[in-house]
This record gives sequence, C-alpha cells and structure tokens, in this order.
Amino acid sequence: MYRYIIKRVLLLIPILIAVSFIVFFIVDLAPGDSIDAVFGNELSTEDKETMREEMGYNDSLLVRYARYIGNVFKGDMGMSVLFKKPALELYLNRVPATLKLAFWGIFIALIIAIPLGVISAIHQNTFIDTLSTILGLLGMSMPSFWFGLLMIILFSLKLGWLPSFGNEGRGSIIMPALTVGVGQAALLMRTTRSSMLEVIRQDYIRTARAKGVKEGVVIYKHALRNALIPIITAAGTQLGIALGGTVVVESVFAWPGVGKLTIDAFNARDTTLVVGCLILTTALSSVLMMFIDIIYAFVDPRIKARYSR
Amino acid sequence: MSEPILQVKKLNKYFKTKRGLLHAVDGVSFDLEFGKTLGVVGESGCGKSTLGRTIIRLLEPTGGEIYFEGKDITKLKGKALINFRKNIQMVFQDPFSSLDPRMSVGQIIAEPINLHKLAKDKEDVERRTLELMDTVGLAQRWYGSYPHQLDGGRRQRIGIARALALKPKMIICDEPVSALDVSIQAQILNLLKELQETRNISYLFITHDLSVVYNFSDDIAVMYLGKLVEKAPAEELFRNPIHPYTKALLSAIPVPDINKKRQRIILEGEVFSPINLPDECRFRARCNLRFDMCAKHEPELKEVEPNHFVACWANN
Amino acid sequence: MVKEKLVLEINDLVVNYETDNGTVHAVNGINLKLKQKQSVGIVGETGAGKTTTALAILNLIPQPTGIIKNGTIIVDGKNMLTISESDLRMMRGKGVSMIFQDPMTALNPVFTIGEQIAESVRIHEGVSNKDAMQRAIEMLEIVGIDKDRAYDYPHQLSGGMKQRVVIAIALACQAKLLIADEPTTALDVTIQAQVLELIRSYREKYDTAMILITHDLGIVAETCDEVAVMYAGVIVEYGTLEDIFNRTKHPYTEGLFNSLPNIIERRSKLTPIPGMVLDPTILPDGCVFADRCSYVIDTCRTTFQKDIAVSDTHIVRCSRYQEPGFNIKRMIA
Amino acid sequence: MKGLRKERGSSGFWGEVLKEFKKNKGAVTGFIVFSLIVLVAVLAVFLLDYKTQITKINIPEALQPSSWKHPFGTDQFGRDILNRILYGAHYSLLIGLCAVTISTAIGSMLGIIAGYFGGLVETIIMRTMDVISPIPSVLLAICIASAFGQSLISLMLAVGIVTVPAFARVARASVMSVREEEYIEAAKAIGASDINIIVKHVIPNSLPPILVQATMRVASAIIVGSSLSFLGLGVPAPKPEWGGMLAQGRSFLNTSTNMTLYPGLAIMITVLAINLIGDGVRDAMDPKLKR
Repeated sequence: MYRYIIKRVLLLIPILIAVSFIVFFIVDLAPGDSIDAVFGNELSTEDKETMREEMGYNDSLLVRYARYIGNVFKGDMGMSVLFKKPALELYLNRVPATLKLAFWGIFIALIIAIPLGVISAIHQNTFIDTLSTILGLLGMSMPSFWFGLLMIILFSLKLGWLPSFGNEGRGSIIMPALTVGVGQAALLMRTTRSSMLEVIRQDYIRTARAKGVKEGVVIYKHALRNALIPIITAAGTQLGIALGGTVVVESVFAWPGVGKLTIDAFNARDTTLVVGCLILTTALSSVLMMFIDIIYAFVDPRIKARYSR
Repeated sequence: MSEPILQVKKLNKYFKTKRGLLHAVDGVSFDLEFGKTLGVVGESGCGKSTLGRTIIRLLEPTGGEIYFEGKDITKLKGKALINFRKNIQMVFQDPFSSLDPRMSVGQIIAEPINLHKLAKDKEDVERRTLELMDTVGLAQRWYGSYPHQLDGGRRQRIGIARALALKPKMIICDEPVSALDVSIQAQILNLLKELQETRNISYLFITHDLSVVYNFSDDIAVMYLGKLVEKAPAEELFRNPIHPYTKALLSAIPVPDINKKRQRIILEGEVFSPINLPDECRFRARCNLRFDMCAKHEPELKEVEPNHFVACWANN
Repeated sequence: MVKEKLVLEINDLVVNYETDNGTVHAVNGINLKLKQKQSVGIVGETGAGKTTTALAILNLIPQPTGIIKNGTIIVDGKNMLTISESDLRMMRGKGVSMIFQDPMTALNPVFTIGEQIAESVRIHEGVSNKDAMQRAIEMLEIVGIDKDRAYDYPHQLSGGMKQRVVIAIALACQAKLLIADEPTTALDVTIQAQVLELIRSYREKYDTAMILITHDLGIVAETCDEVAVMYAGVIVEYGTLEDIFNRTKHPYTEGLFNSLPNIIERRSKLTPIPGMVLDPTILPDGCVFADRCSYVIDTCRTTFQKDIAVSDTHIVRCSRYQEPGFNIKRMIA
Repeated sequence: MKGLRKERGSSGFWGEVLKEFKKNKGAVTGFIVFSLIVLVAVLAVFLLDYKTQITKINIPEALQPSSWKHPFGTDQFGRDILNRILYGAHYSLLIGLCAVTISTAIGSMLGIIAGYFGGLVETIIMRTMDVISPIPSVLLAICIASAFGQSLISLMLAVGIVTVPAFARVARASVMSVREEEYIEAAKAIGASDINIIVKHVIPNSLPPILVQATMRVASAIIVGSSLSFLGLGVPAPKPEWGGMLAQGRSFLNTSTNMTLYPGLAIMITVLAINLIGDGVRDAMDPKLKR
C-alpha cells in the first residue's frame, strides 16, 4: 500500500513536467506579453524592448522553459509582473479559498446526490424516480454562472439575505458553494442511480435477501457499498473539475480564489503567474485524484489486494 | 495406416503473467487421422482451448511443431497463413459472442466467401450462402435476420456454416455444444457427424463433457494442467482407464441410469493454475497413488498397450 | 392415507414476467408437495421455469417485472405469498434456504466470507457478532474450508470454494427445506462430485428436504428420490426415480433421455427432440409440447390434458396416455 | 429469457436503436425541441439583419422591460434581447457541434488505434493523453482560446481539444472490449486481414459508447463555450453569444433581470434538449440499463 502511494507520487513528477511544458508552450503562443499589458502606455517601445532583453523574453522557447523548470526545482516559480510578488506565494495565499469552495461544493453535491440517487434507483420508474430524473437533467443542463447570477438577484438584491460577493461576512460561502454543488449533484445523482440499479440486479443482493436480511440493510449495507465505487470515481473527477471549474463561479461571486487569480493573470498577460497557476492547480487536482484512488482500497477489497502486490 | 492430417509435436504455449510463466500447453504431441475425430477432454484451465487456438495459429506457439498434411505450418505468415486457414477452420464455444451482432446471418456466412473471392458475383455469393444454410439445416427465412433474434442452436448452426464455407479438411470444435440444452445439443452433434460422413472432415473436438466426447470421438486425449496424461481409442479409454486422473474423471460423471450403481472416486483439492510448475508429476497433489518418482520427475506419455498412451509413473 | 406434515406444498402456481416484448409465461400452473427428508429433482431445459419456481418459493421473484398471478406456496404451514414482510424474512434462510447457481456472482465482493455466513446466523439465531462468527467458522469447516480463510474476501477463493461458501450460507441455520438451483453447473466434474457429496452427507445428518434444480438427469439419478420433469412452465411428468427412469411415460421425458449421449452404451447417432423450445410469450391452447412431439394428434393441439395418475407416485400430462395400447418407444439400455 | 422473434430480415442494430429511441418520450421531446432550435438558428441568421436588428445601438430604448414590441425587453444599448437570443443560437450550436466533431474525430481515431494495436503505439498515445487530461479542462480551454485569439474558431478548437483525451479513453476501452470478443477470432480464422477486421468488425461494434459520449459532450461543450464567453474569452462583443450576453447582464442585475434571465434560459433549454437526446441514445444502445 505505501509502496503504491510512493509509486504514484513519483509518477506524478514526469507528468507535471510534461504538463508544465505544454502549458508553457500554449501560453507562449498567445499574442502580447506582460510588459505590453502592464506598461503598455507608460514606457516607450525601446524601453520595453530593453526590458524584454533583460528579462530574457527574447530567448528561444526551449531556453526559457529550461530556465523556468530549473528554477521551479529550486522552489522558485518566478515573479508575477502584475502583483510584483513571487507567483508561488500569491498562489498559496489564494488556495485555501478555492479548496474551501470546492470541498463545500462537493459536500453539498454528495448529500443531495446519494440519497436521491438511491431512492430513485430503488423506486425505479415511479413518480419519485421520474421527478428526480427531471431535476437531475435540469441541474446538469443549467450553466452554473447563470444559476449563480439568479441566486444573487433573488437572495442578495431582492431579499437581501446573503452577501453577493467575497469570502467575508456571514453566509458568504452559501451561494458560491451551492452554485458549484448543484450541477455536480445532478451528475452524481445520475451516477448513483445507475450504479445502484446495476448493483441491485446482482446475484449477491438476491443471496442477501434469501438469507432474510432486512430490505433497508440490503440496500444500505450490501448494495450501496458496492455501488460506491463508481460514485467515488465520479465524485473524484468532479472535485478535480471543481478545482479548475471554480474559475467561473469565483468570477461570478468575486471569490478570492486561485481561479480568479488565474483569470486576472491571463488578462494581464502575466505569463509567469499563468503558468504557475496552471501547473499548481494541475498538481493539486492530481494529488486529490490520488487520494481518491486510495479511498477505493477501503471500499473495495479487490482493489486493495491489487495495490498491496 | 494413411498419413495423418495433423501432427502436433511437443507443442508449447506459455503466457507471461504477473505471477510467472503460465504453461497453458506444455509439450503436447499427437496425430489426427484423416476423417477421424480426436476428442480432447479436461477441466477448465487445463489448456484445451489454448491448444486448439494454437494449432489454428490464432495464438503463436512458444515451441514445438505443427504439421498439416505433412507440411510444417508452425511458422507460416501473411498470405501463406491466410491460405492455410482455408483448410482448417474453427467452431467456437459461445454462439453469442462468436457472431458479430452487427451482421446479418447472410453476411456472416458470406464473409469467408467474399474474403477468399470464391464466388463469381453477388448472386453466386447468395446462392452459395443459401446452400450452406441448407447444409446446416438453417431455414432460408433467417437469411436477413440478426444473431440476437435466433436461439443458441440456430446460432451455432451459423457458426458451422461459416466454417464450412471454405470447404475445410479439418475443423477444430471448441466446446461447440456446451452452451446448448440437451435436446439442441443432440441436434448439433448429429449435424457435425453427418458432415464428417459426407465430407470426410477431420475434427479436433475440445470439450469438458465426457459423455459427449465418448459419443463423438474415435480417440480421446485427456489433458491436465497443459499436458496430455492419457490418450486412447474411446472405447478403450472408457473400458480401461489407466491414469488415476482419468479414472477419477470417469467415475465423477453422473450417469442418467438408476440401474447401474458405480463406485465413485472423489478427488481431493482443486485444479491448480499451471504457473511456475516444479519438475514433478503435476497431478501429484490430488493423486491417490503417490510414488517417490512422482515428486522427482514429470512422467512422459508412454504407450502401455497398443494405441493406449499414459503419462504416469505407476505404469513405467 | 394418513395426512403427513408437509414441508412444502405448491398449489397451481402461475408466474408471468411483463417485458417489453410481451408477457413471458414462465410458470403455468404447477403443483408440488414435499415431505421431510424427501428430495425432488426438477429437470428441464433453459426457460422451463425451474429457477422461477425456486425463487417463487422464497417469494423472491424479481420485481417489478415478475408477477405471481395465482397459487399458494406453503412452507412449513406458512403461505410464503401472504405472510407479513417480517415473517417472510424469518422464513428466508431459516425455513427455506437456497443455493444459487453461479458462485462467482452469488457472494458480495466487499465482505469477508465469514461475515457473509455469520450474517445469516445473526439474523435467525439472535446471537452476538462473536458467536455468529464462531458459527460461521464451524460452517466453513463443515464444507471443507480451512477456518483461517474466514477473513478472506470472495475474490481470493477458487470457484469450487466459493460454491462451498454459498452452501455454507444456505446450511448455516439448518433450514427445513433446501433449494439447490443448478448448484454444480458452473463447476468442473471433479469439483461437482465433491460438492454433491457434501450436500448429500449434510442432508443425511439433518434430514433436510431438498429441491434440486438441474438440467442433468445424471445428477438427479444420483441425488434425488423423486423427479419433476418441466417443460414450458409445466410439470409434464412426475414420479419416483423408478417411474421416470424405467417407466417413462411422457414423450418429452423420452426425448430428453434419447438426446443424451450415454457413457454406458455408445451409440453412433443421438435422437434429438426436433424443433426449438416454445416461445414463452405465446401460450398455446393445446399441449405445450405438441409442436415438437412425435406422437402428436389433433386433440393435442386444442386441449391440454390435465394430470393423469399412472400410479400412486407417478403422474403424467399427456392425452395419448389414456389410449389403449399407447406406449412410447424409449430405448432403454 | 429471450423471446424468439420470427420476423424475416428485420432492421438490424441501428433499426432497433431507432425503435427504442422512438419509444422514449423524453428523447423524442428533446429531439423535437433541438430540431426547432436548429431551425430557429438557421432562420434567424437569414431573416434578421445583423446591422439593424442585432447590433444597432438605440440608447432611448435601453433597458426596457418585457413588452409587446420587445417580448424579452431590451439591453443597455436598447437592442432587442429576443432578436439577439434568436440570432445567437447558431454560435452555441456551432461551438457545441464543431468542438465535439473535432474531439470525436481526433480522440476516437487515436483511441481506436491505441486499442487495436496496443504495444508502443498505445503507450505513446495514452501517455500523451495522460499528460493533457490532468490539466483542469476549463483552464486549459482558457489557455488555448487565448492562444489562438478571441474568435469563434479558436473557441471551438479550445473546447474541442480539451475533450480529446476523454474520447480517446472511451474509444480505446470500447475497442479493447470488442477485441476480446470471439467473433474477432472467428474473423481471423476465416482469413480476414487486420484492416478488414478493424473496418468491418471493430469500428461498427465499438461505435455505440463513442456516440453516446459524443451526444453528451455536445451539451457540455455548449456550457464550456458559453462559460468562456462569459469570462470574456470567447466570441467577442457585440456578437450576441449567449454567454457574452449574460456577462453584460451582470452589470444590470438590479435594473434589468431580463438581460440575465433569458440568455441563460436559452442555454439551458438547448443543453437540456441535447441531454435528453443523449439519454435516449444511451438507453437505446445499452440494453443493460433497460427494464
């Protein structure tokens, strides 16, 4: 088990290096640079050019990348031109807010999705099932930013119950977390339902019933435990998506997380910060995915056996 | 005695697995006469299906030689391999997964005809296909149907028609009736027998069902963990089984006859997987007569009576 | 006749499945009685309704497609179809228990085998977790599995061992009636012999009544006292082993015997039953076997003969049986 | 228990899928709604004049509530919201359909090659996918969209490229399961070549999961596309892309709910229709989930 975790962590390193190169390459394709964006009107063309020369902007892509990755290994992810601070420090300052949002979102999603999905599956083709299927479809089809805006109109502007932006103040997490959570709840509910339907038909469920096990125990002990595996997978993927996808929600609610930082960096063509943000977010979501994989082992002994080999 | 149609010499097929080398087929040798049937019996995992697939070269042999009509076919490649396959065909176990669900019955049977360009034109293809359907007793009205609309027996007839399309001299039957009900099983067995009589086809008949193989085969080879342990003419094998495994296997068959009571030998333990076998008799762990030699070396297949071969130290 | 206490009494059971392709008539009016110690083999081909009958006894027909249209099923004096949910649960596993066909899927992959056996004990014997586990370990030893394996998960066991665990679950609470649904079909012959021997010795010890469902007449010959031959949801012939094997009366039973490759006498050609199994969505007016029967006459196609008692123990459903001089030509070795 | 249906020459797999699909009320509704949206999108492009009816600024009529003249009201420049939504339909549809076409074509080709041949080819393809897929897709799409400049095409490319790994995975898994089937062995045994087997047996049989994935992805591509526009990285203003319209509405949440409400509703209805179709396609192709 420990060997497996170590192996996974080591595997992460080459992937992240490759990711960083791709990101570096794509960002480099974008027209304009941070010097134009930040000093566009203040400095003359010549001054900007000498500045580029000094900062090594005119070297070839590979040279710049090698320099960058070399520094990264020394713990230096470069300075943000926009904020004039180290990119790593900026990122780390913002991470807690994003994690808070992503985790609350997924938490809301799970507490809505699992009971609803289970009920839906065991009452297949009844009114409850149809209703939750429709709700699920609606939730999945609704753009999250729109849902966020509608909530702002209702709860902040019309009713004045909740703050419409920021991470401060009472209840400020409620609307952003709901925005992240509702769409994911819809997806997770569908996964739960189909996974439960699959499991309920299995022979071992019949074996449990034939033993005289109570129906509730059959569902929540025998069936759900098996159905959890695809649910965990889906929840893990959703968490990964949430980390990157909070960009939009953070923008709607002016939530001071890494998504908003990335967008600000983008708009300022702050390449160093953009690359840093992308690499760090990728790393973060990869590490989370790894934890999800490890959780499997506790749910499914077959997977545990595979790991310990 | 005429030249055998198929000769297999010391054939090996090993698979690499995480836990070591799996000896699926391990030094198997036998001859199959023209127009005759050799039954290969054994329990699941003994390598009988791998043997069939290696002979028809769906799997690459790890070692040994295969001769078809005296010609070495062990290393055939490309066109030569495709041409060789016209002579030797296969009927598969699972009538569900061995037919492409997207193709109609007609298309499935016509596929080999089209691939080898055996027909002059489209009409000729259709005529031949319908002829083949007649041969295997499949009504023409199924021509445009799809496999899932047919029951197991009819599907197995499609598989047989497909194999016959190339007019092969030999067919490898891999458990062709084990997925079928008894009444349908008898229909298919009779069909295969009829085809052998009219077309002089040789069969390698792979099965786990001893009563089927007894009824169907001229000779029977018993396989255990990748190795042949006994081979003899059918009547001889059933009357006079020598290897302790064969004895146990025969005694374990439930007989649908209440007038004859038999003594049953119940074997201990389970069939092992043939991974990383030590040099000892591979049946030793479950055997009821263990000699010193059994732990030291693997016994070879020896002729103990005319045409009756056994691999057991008790008979050496 | 003295009225003996019956372990099982099935009266006129009718079960349908409502599917997208129409109503499948799985079981069409069967009657069955079983005394203590007695064992009945239900023989028939795929789709004959054997498993449906077994599941109906436990009131476990898959919902919502499966519908018990008619009939009563009385196990040990209780009607399984009308008793309360909690009584039904107490009957399952204690009154009737079942060995399922496919050991690969019948065990829950996320619980240890010991736990799965113990669960049954806990429910029915009302004992503590520890005692239930102790009992589970005893059961494992009875079915020939080392007690150290109690904390193994199903995937760590071979097919034969899994089937032993399934049997251990079924036997754990000494049910009065044991239903074995093709208990050895998924197993190799040598393992099949072990498993049948295990079931036999257990029944001898506890006088358990058993229904054995199989398609293999050989297994019936070796393990049962009486035989019910099923075709298209109907018992077409019922009798003792002697009745069915040596005094065969129904053409379908005859056909089954003649289709079998025999290892006692080697025949060059088998005599199959012509045609295919009946489409279960269409129930004919006449005899269900008429289409494939070589003795068919016009009345067979219009009316379906009710049970005829050949003797005290032997029942047949064939209208031609009453004709003077009618006899089937079964080849008996 | 399989019913033995005895019709001659029935319609085959696709015919049955169509029959199943038609039985599904939700899917048929989704299909009808989607067809209407497509029709509206096409008509709007031809019948509405871009200069006078879509982008012309008319300050006196700014921020009007719903009325007979302007059923959905007007925006801050006095432009009719309904007209803009109708005209904007084709952007979202194009983004959804083109992006998915790009990713299906590239992704499933890579997946099929990887799945059938295995070995080194598979390793190279799948490792490349492993490198792309951990990057959060919205962020990657933002990256690509800004790299190619702000335009409809770059948006399509961005949304398309980020889903390539998903398609490659689905296609590979599908091919690998088909490759294990006995009919592939049977085809080899009758002398079919690799190309023959891929074209005649592997592709037709691995298609269903890819198609299901593709339908579902059109829906999510539309959402991702409009998200990017919402963030200001997609179709540039004054083109009436729905996500972009929503972004503008943000500044007028207090004064004009219409500007936020209707474009979002349009996105939702379109996506909902496609999701209904997707569910229908999945249920029709996957007999396992039925009953």
